[in-house]
Amino acid sequence: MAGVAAIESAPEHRMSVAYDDVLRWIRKFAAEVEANKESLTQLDAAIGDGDHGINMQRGMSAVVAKLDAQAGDQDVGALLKTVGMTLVSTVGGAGGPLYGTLFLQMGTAASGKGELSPDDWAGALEAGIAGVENRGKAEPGDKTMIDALVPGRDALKAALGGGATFADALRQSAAAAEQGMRDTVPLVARKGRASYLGERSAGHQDPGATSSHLLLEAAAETWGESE
Amino acid sequence: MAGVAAIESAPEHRMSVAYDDVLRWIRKFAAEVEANKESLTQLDAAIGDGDHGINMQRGMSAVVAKLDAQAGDQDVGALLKTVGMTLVSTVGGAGGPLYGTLFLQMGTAASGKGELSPDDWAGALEAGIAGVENRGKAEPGDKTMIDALVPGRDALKAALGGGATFADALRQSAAAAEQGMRDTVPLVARKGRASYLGERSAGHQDPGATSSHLLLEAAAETWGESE
Amino acid sequence: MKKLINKPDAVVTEALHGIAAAHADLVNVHFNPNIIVRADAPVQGKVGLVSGGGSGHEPMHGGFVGPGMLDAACPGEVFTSPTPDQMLDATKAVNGGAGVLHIVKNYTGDVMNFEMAADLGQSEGIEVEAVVIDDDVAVQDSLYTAGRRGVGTTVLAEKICGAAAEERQSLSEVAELCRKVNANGRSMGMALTSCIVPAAGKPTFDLGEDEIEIGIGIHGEPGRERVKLAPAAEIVERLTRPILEDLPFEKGDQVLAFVNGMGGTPLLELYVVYNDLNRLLGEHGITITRNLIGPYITSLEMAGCSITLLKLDDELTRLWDAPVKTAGLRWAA
Amino acid sequence: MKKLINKPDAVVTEALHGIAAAHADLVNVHFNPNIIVRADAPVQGKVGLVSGGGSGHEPMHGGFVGPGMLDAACPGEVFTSPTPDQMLDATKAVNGGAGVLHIVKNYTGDVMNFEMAADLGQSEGIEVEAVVIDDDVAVQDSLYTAGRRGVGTTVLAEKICGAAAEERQSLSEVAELCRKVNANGRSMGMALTSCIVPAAGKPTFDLGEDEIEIGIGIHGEPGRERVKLAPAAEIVERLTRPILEDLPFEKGDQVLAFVNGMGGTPLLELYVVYNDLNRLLGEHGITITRNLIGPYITSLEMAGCSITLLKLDDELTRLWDAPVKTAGLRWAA
Ligand SMILES: Nc1ncnc2c1ncn2[C@@H]1O[C@H](COP(=O)(O)OP(=O)(O)O)[C@@H](O)[C@H]1O
Ligand SMILES: Nc1ncnc2c1ncn2[C@@H]1O[C@H](COP(=O)(O)OP(=O)(O)O)[C@@H](O)[C@H]1O
Ligand SMILES: [Mg+2]
Ligand SMILES: [Mg+2]
Ligand SMILES: [Mg+2]
Ligand SMILES: [Mg+2]
Repeated sequence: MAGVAAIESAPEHRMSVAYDDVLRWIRKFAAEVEANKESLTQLDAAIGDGDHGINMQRGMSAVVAKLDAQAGDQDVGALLKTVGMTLVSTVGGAGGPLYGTLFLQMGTAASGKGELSPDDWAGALEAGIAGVENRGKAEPGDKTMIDALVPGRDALKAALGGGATFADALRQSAAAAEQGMRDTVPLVARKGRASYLGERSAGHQDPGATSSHLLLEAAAETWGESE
Repeated sequence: MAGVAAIESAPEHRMSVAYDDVLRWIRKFAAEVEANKESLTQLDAAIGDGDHGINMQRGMSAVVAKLDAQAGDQDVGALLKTVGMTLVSTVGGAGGPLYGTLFLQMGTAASGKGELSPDDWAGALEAGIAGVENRGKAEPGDKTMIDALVPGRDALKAALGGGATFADALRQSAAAAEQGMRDTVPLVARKGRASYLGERSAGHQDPGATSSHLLLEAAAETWGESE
Repeated sequence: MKKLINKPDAVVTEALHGIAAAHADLVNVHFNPNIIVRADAPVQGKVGLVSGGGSGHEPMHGGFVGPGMLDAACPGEVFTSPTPDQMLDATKAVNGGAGVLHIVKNYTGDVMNFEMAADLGQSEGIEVEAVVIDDDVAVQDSLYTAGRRGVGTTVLAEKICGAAAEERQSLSEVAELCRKVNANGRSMGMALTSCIVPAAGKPTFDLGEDEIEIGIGIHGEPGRERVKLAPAAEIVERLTRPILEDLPFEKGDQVLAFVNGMGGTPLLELYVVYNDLNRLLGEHGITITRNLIGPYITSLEMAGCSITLLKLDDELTRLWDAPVKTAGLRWAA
Repeated sequence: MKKLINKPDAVVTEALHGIAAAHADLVNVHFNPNIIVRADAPVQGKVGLVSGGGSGHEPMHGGFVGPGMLDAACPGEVFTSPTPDQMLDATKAVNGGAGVLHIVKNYTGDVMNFEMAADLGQSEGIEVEAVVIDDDVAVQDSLYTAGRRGVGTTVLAEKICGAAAEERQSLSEVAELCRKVNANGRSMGMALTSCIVPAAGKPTFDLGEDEIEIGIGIHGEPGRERVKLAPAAEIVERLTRPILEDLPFEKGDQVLAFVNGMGGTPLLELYVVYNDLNRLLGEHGITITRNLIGPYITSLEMAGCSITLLKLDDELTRLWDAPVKTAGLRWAA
């Protein structure tokens, strides 16, 4: 599923991601969602309604179909918006508006760009997360996807600010998202369907945080691979 | 559950059954139905609708309650009619009209009698069975209660005709009913709910034949005991 | 056994109390013997319609008592035919001077109990006719069996005859109409899971995780064959083909298609079944002009469905469309 | 998983084709995006009523589209909120110039998707109001949660607001009425068994042979507590007490009592439950003046029930009694 035979640019230190790299990241994320469909659904069954993996898989396979069908115009912003729109109209549930908004806002931030510098990436991610926060009103600690995204974003910015290579920064971002995801386990949910459970939601990992970790990990794996 | 403290008349060879003996037979049958409720129901589940034991138990416990409540007037015929009426209005299903008719017709045959001679008993049984045949239109071999009752009746008459004691005749009657009951196993049902199964009804013992065997066996045990 | 009940042998009585409390505008419930009677019975000059059977098939029959359908229903114990005293009381309660029709499902118990009741009714001077419904093609109809079971067509007969009685058709006309409905209706059912009779406390039959029973009866009686779980379209084909061949239904026929839920199957799935049925009948040139989809003649919590087709003409269509006001079926003109 | 389906991910589409074929007199079904629209929509001058939610709760919402109730329903995937494009299309299809009310069940997904749709509708010049139903007392209502779930009261709100819209009440009036229904309705549910989402293929949760879940959600979300199977009367007590305390309902109140089947529970048992509920409310001096009993807001094949009480006044009673003509609820004046 890694898809499109993109010619690997393979610099010692990658300084940006091109349109095709973004495409590869989306496809990688789609593949990860596919591979983790079952486990995401199981996580959701424990504290939600058992459909997060199914929903995300339906959405991301629609995204891939869409991307397969339409020739891109090399505009990363437009690409991300297409992803967002497709998710909004195919996922439904909480995941649809949230992931849809994430990509739509990232797209707006990256509007007109043919490639993203590390700072562009950080900016887009920041905008996307702000969109999610605005739409869902969740704060860190509410046991949602925010709990993976925010640490991921913060680690990325800190690493880049500290002079790390992009690949390193991506890896630290993914690692922080993973930690954030794991840290949702003891939390009591305060947003989304899991919040209905009250104390009974503690002891389970949040499915949305899990898929969000997959998203940032896909970026690290796709863009950090060639160092 | 053997109930009423009937003074045992205990003749070497019992020559008749008194009102209280008939009462003890009815109660004995009720106790047997109670004890075999589960297994009758299981037999019915295999080739019917799984309620024969439940139905007969509901009916016979209503009969016992009725008999407990009303003082008998020593008329065996009236007693048997009461049993029949009670079964008709409490059992339902196929068992209700069939057992109801059996007792009603036995009651008509025994009308006004304070006790039954062996021939009276044979005559009552014959009348009852004729009623069942008339109501249900089943013939021997159709895999119904008729397949226990008819051999039971025939063996009784043959034994009495051959000069057997009443107790012996009753035991031969019960044994023949038991054999008839067992012989229903290979039969393909042609009447009642089991007939819907066609060939699939073969290999199972008929529940109605099983309860009918209990009825004749209860007579043998109640009236044959004291020899 | 997991059920919303108090005591297994009080289920029917308690449910009847619930019905009495819920539908006092439509029915009166009498106890000992148990009958559900139309609130304004007897309707003078109207043929009284009485049906009945074991409980556990709700809304049939009690949910079909009311203007335009039944005048009384006799609920037996779960899956057990009611008794003649119930039927006699019902017959007396709904006799408005134009006679009473007994609509009887063809089960030995039901037939015999209704026979006894009809005899008793006649002997009290009430004109009683009985029509036996035997529409289940899963069962061989032969001199050597009790004949076919009465299933889905019963619901349609009760509705259609109810409308005719409301029009003040005579007892012989309503009875003749009932025979016509029975002659033109065919059904077959299937089960994904067993039902559990409360008094028995365990499933009536066992089906493997990938098995289904084709030709099941509404009391969990085993059917024609036990086969592997299959897609809905294939199951619809297996149920419909024998129905079509039996009447036979032919190209150009207009039918009422009744997709019935057995009790435990979601409505969503019944619509999937209806979709497959609609397509299949289309392929045979048969047009569905009326339909009924939902759990109307159930088998407790059994998962599964049955399909009933009734060949329609103008008369049957008109009577089907006529107003009905019951707890289970309700529409205006 | 034993279901009457063809392919797990085609269930909703195929069922919609079934609905389209079955109820062409009442509704039109549009595909991609999927919506079920009243056949004569848009009704000029009438507020359009749109609801929607995940599928698997049938007859809600698609079965409630028709005169006197909803103008359109947006069916999502099974148990998954529909998407804003569905809601936008529905909003446009039913806009008769008097504005459109979105009746939204309080789930994060439903709320966010309907919000996006309302924004889109407004930006196309349609006046849209949304009312969120959150009546499930099983869930703590707090600033620190997503609030209470929307369950049984939704059905009642759709019926009552549908009648008000039919009377040509204005958008703000119908919205206000919807808030009033929500404010006066309380629900709680329980499960005996789990449902099975077709795409998941296995039970959403496991319950032991003697366990039940009190406070279950209609998507199989775990409830308040898992307890041992108990008699119906005790379960009714456990569901009703929190409902009564919450509003609170008081001596002298008149209520609509809605005993809802979750999908896999026989109607017979729902009447047992209704009987216990009727007695319990009587003990509290509360009178049931209207009732609804049956599977109306289901959770696929889940066995169990929910109880909804709605405090009635003359206005609500009148609107409840007003005619309705949908596949799922139907009566004349
Ligand atoms: N208000 C919110 N803000 C951010 N994320 C949320 C919010 N509500 C829910 N989520 C996320 O959505 C996930 C569930 O998504 P999904 O299962 O697709 O939707 P649904 O709950 O509608 O079935 C949760 O695990 C959580 O991470
Ligand atoms: N026509 C008939 N004649 C005689 N006995 C019959 C007939 N039909 C059924 N039976 C007997 O009735 C029994 C079933 O009784 P029961 O289970 O109480 O009734 P139902 O079949 O209505 O559930 C059968 O096992 C059979 O012995
Ligand atoms: Mg979910
Ligand atoms: Mg039986
Ligand atoms: Mg029976
Ligand atoms: Mg969901």
